[in-house]
Amino acid sequence: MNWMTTIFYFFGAITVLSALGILFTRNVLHATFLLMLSFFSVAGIYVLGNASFIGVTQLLIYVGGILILMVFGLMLTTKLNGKALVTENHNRLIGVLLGTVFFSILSYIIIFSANFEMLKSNKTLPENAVEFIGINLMSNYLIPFEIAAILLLVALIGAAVISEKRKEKQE
Amino acid sequence: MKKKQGKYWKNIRIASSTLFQGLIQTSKHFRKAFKQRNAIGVEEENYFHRSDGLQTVLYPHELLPIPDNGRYRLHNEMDDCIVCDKCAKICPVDCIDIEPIRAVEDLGKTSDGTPKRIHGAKFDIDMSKCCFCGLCTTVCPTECLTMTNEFNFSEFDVTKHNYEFATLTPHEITEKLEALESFNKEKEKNELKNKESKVEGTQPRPKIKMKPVIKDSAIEEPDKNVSGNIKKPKFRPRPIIKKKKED
Amino acid sequence: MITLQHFLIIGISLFSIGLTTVIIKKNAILVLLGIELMLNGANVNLIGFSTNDPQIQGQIFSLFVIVVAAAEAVVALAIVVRVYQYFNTSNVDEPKELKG
Amino acid sequence: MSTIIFFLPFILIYTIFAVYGERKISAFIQDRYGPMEVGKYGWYQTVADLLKLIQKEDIVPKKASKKLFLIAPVIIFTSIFCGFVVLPITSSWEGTLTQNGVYFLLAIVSLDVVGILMAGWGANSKYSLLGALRSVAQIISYEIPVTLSVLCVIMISQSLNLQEISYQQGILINAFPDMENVKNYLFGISALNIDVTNWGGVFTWNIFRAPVLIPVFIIYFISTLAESNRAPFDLPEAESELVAGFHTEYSGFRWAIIMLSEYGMMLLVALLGVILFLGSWNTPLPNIGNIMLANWTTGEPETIAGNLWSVFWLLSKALMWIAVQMWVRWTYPRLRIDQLMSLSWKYLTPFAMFLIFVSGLWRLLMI
Repeated sequence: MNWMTTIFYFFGAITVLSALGILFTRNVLHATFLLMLSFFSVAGIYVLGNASFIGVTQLLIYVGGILILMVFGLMLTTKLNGKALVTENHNRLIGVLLGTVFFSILSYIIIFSANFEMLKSNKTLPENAVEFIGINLMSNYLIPFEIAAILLLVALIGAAVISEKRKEKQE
Repeated sequence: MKKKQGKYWKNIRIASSTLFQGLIQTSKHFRKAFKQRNAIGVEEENYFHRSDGLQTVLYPHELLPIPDNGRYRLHNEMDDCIVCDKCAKICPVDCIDIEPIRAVEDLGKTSDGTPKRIHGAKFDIDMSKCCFCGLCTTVCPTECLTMTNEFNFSEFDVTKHNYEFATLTPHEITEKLEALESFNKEKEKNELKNKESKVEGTQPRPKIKMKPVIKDSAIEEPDKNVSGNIKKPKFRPRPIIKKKKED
Repeated sequence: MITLQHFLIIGISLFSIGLTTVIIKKNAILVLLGIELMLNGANVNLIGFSTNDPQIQGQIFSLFVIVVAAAEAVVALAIVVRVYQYFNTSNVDEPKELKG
Repeated sequence: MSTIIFFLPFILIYTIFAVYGERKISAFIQDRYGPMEVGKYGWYQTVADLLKLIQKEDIVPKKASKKLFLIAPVIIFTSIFCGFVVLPITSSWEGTLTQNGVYFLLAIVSLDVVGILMAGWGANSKYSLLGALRSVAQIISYEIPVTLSVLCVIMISQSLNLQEISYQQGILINAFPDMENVKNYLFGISALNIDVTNWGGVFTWNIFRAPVLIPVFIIYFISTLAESNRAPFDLPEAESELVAGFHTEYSGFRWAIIMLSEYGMMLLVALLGVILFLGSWNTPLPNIGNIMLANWTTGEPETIAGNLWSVFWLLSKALMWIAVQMWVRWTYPRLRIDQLMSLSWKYLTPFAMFLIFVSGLWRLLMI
């Protein structure tokens, strides 16, 4: 077990444990910050998987963007009265059962049945991943790239329209 | 729409020019900061024309010159004080506390020739109460109570702001009190003896003993005797006392 | 050596935890958190597969996933805020009518 | 990772001097003396303050959410400090994560928003919460002009690697791998055909290589002021209205950490700005004919002289930048929140977007 693997296990443990924390905690705010921790270590996993660009993107968009948005949403949808924000659970049995079954089936498949022989050939990854991704986004993946751009624009306008203050119809 | 656009560019123009001017202004001050303001007083000609350089005076190390007629801490010259109690009465915040003892023996005169007739057993000025109005100094008949230019009298303990000017020791005070008591007894005896024949000069003395109302009337009475045309005798004590001295 | 299985296990656990969160939590924001967790689980899978791919298609695809997740989060939060303004609750069970 | 060895002690020492410098600069601008009592000219004032802060009690409000409250300053400081790991210091001492240097920096610095939110919410005080909300709104809004202006530089230099960007801006450009045959032209316009590669100095700085970066530089300067919560954008703190913003409830050592991270942020944006726009660790003195000022004041990479010159130029530029930040702070009054938002969204962001377009065109001229 070299140090790369050790760090990987470390990040993996943080990811899974904090995700479990989200599941078990009842304090909504703690859940949000645990999610931040989870995303952060997922970014670490990306970096270990030779995808440092995606790792940094994860940090920038998820942790710096979406999570802050979540906390803001939380502030806007609760009454602040000094008490801790707690939430309740429902469908507990179905949820846990489904999750466990899903997890066990998939992990069984991965560990015992799946065959990834094709991937074992050691091909060299591109030297400069950023350059590679950039060139590919502008050539091979141009249409998805543009569609993603349009999607973002549509989401921006849509979010603005939805959350806009509308006058009541009665007036 | 066009109007708004015009405002937009105008905003940018105004903002950049004014921001630039602001920077110039502060950099001027910064550059002139090596100049140090001298500790000059109000009397200097260019006192109000100094805009350059550091304005702060490093207080304990350097002082602005204080005018000689500064009106800060009160000081009482006990040798000149006739313990007339005017200052204590005029004081709007009652910061002067006086305890007089009628003198039996001759106390001499003040530096301006007023005879002293009362011991000041206690003459306390509590500067923590003082409002620096200066009324006490204006009513003082012998000009012994003055405001000095001593301004730095801060203390860690507020009770230390109480300044005691009386010079008598407790022993002396008891001595004077006893003397006065024996004198009074003797005088009562004399009065009983010589009821029909008044002794001049003894009449106002028992009145003075009961301060301060009697003292006022004591001043007023001779006032009426001398000149009826003086309307406000309370505030002109000095000539009256002089008249008394002439008697 | 970090094998592909490592990535896949973490991906699956994130996904199933996210799924459970979506099902059992009442607060709408927490449901959103669960969805983000699921998306991340999928992303970990993609990155894991792209470690052996000279074309790193997995990385490019996960970029798109992140973009979509951002767009989704924005719109979903806008809806949650709107629902809160109308029904005065962020509990996903309580709004029971579509009017509004 | 290795640059942390340099930056961790440097930030601490720099903060002590920066606080002193800020006090003195503000005093001189306002015709005062500033600290004068502790040591000669008040030299030890900050040290004394620091000692006082360390001794103070670490108070946690009773109703506060203790975990969030205690961990928040650590997150704020860590996120800002992580930004330093990618910065190159000398021509031969570069930071980590070189491929994604700038990108990582922008990402990790935005994390301090999380810490601020934690501090604001955790303290359970309305001043803290309001300050945190303002602060977060401000930082998120101003991240956009910052990112866009950095993007302009990236488009001109075509790299996310800060060390590569640094090498491009000096006479050592051909010493960097893969750039052996690259030439710098005057104003970056190859059509003019004036080769300034060997002139060095200011002529190869980014703002000279592509003058389109001068307005970008101004946008970057303004928006990083807001990023580091400095006046005139210090509404999150707003002493007169919100006591102290999100760090109202902090005392002692934790408050000192928050202050340290504010000054660290100033240094970080100054260093990044210097690297992106003002020639990084390259000398400002050009070679003029036979007077090889640039060569004399650069030194060869991997030599002691080269390292010392690089550190000297980088840090002196960054500290000058910080002095300008302080100058600006003590000149302008605080903005209102709506003015702040309109400055970001209506003025800086559209201009930055337009400048990205122009930078793209300029890059075509440079080929």
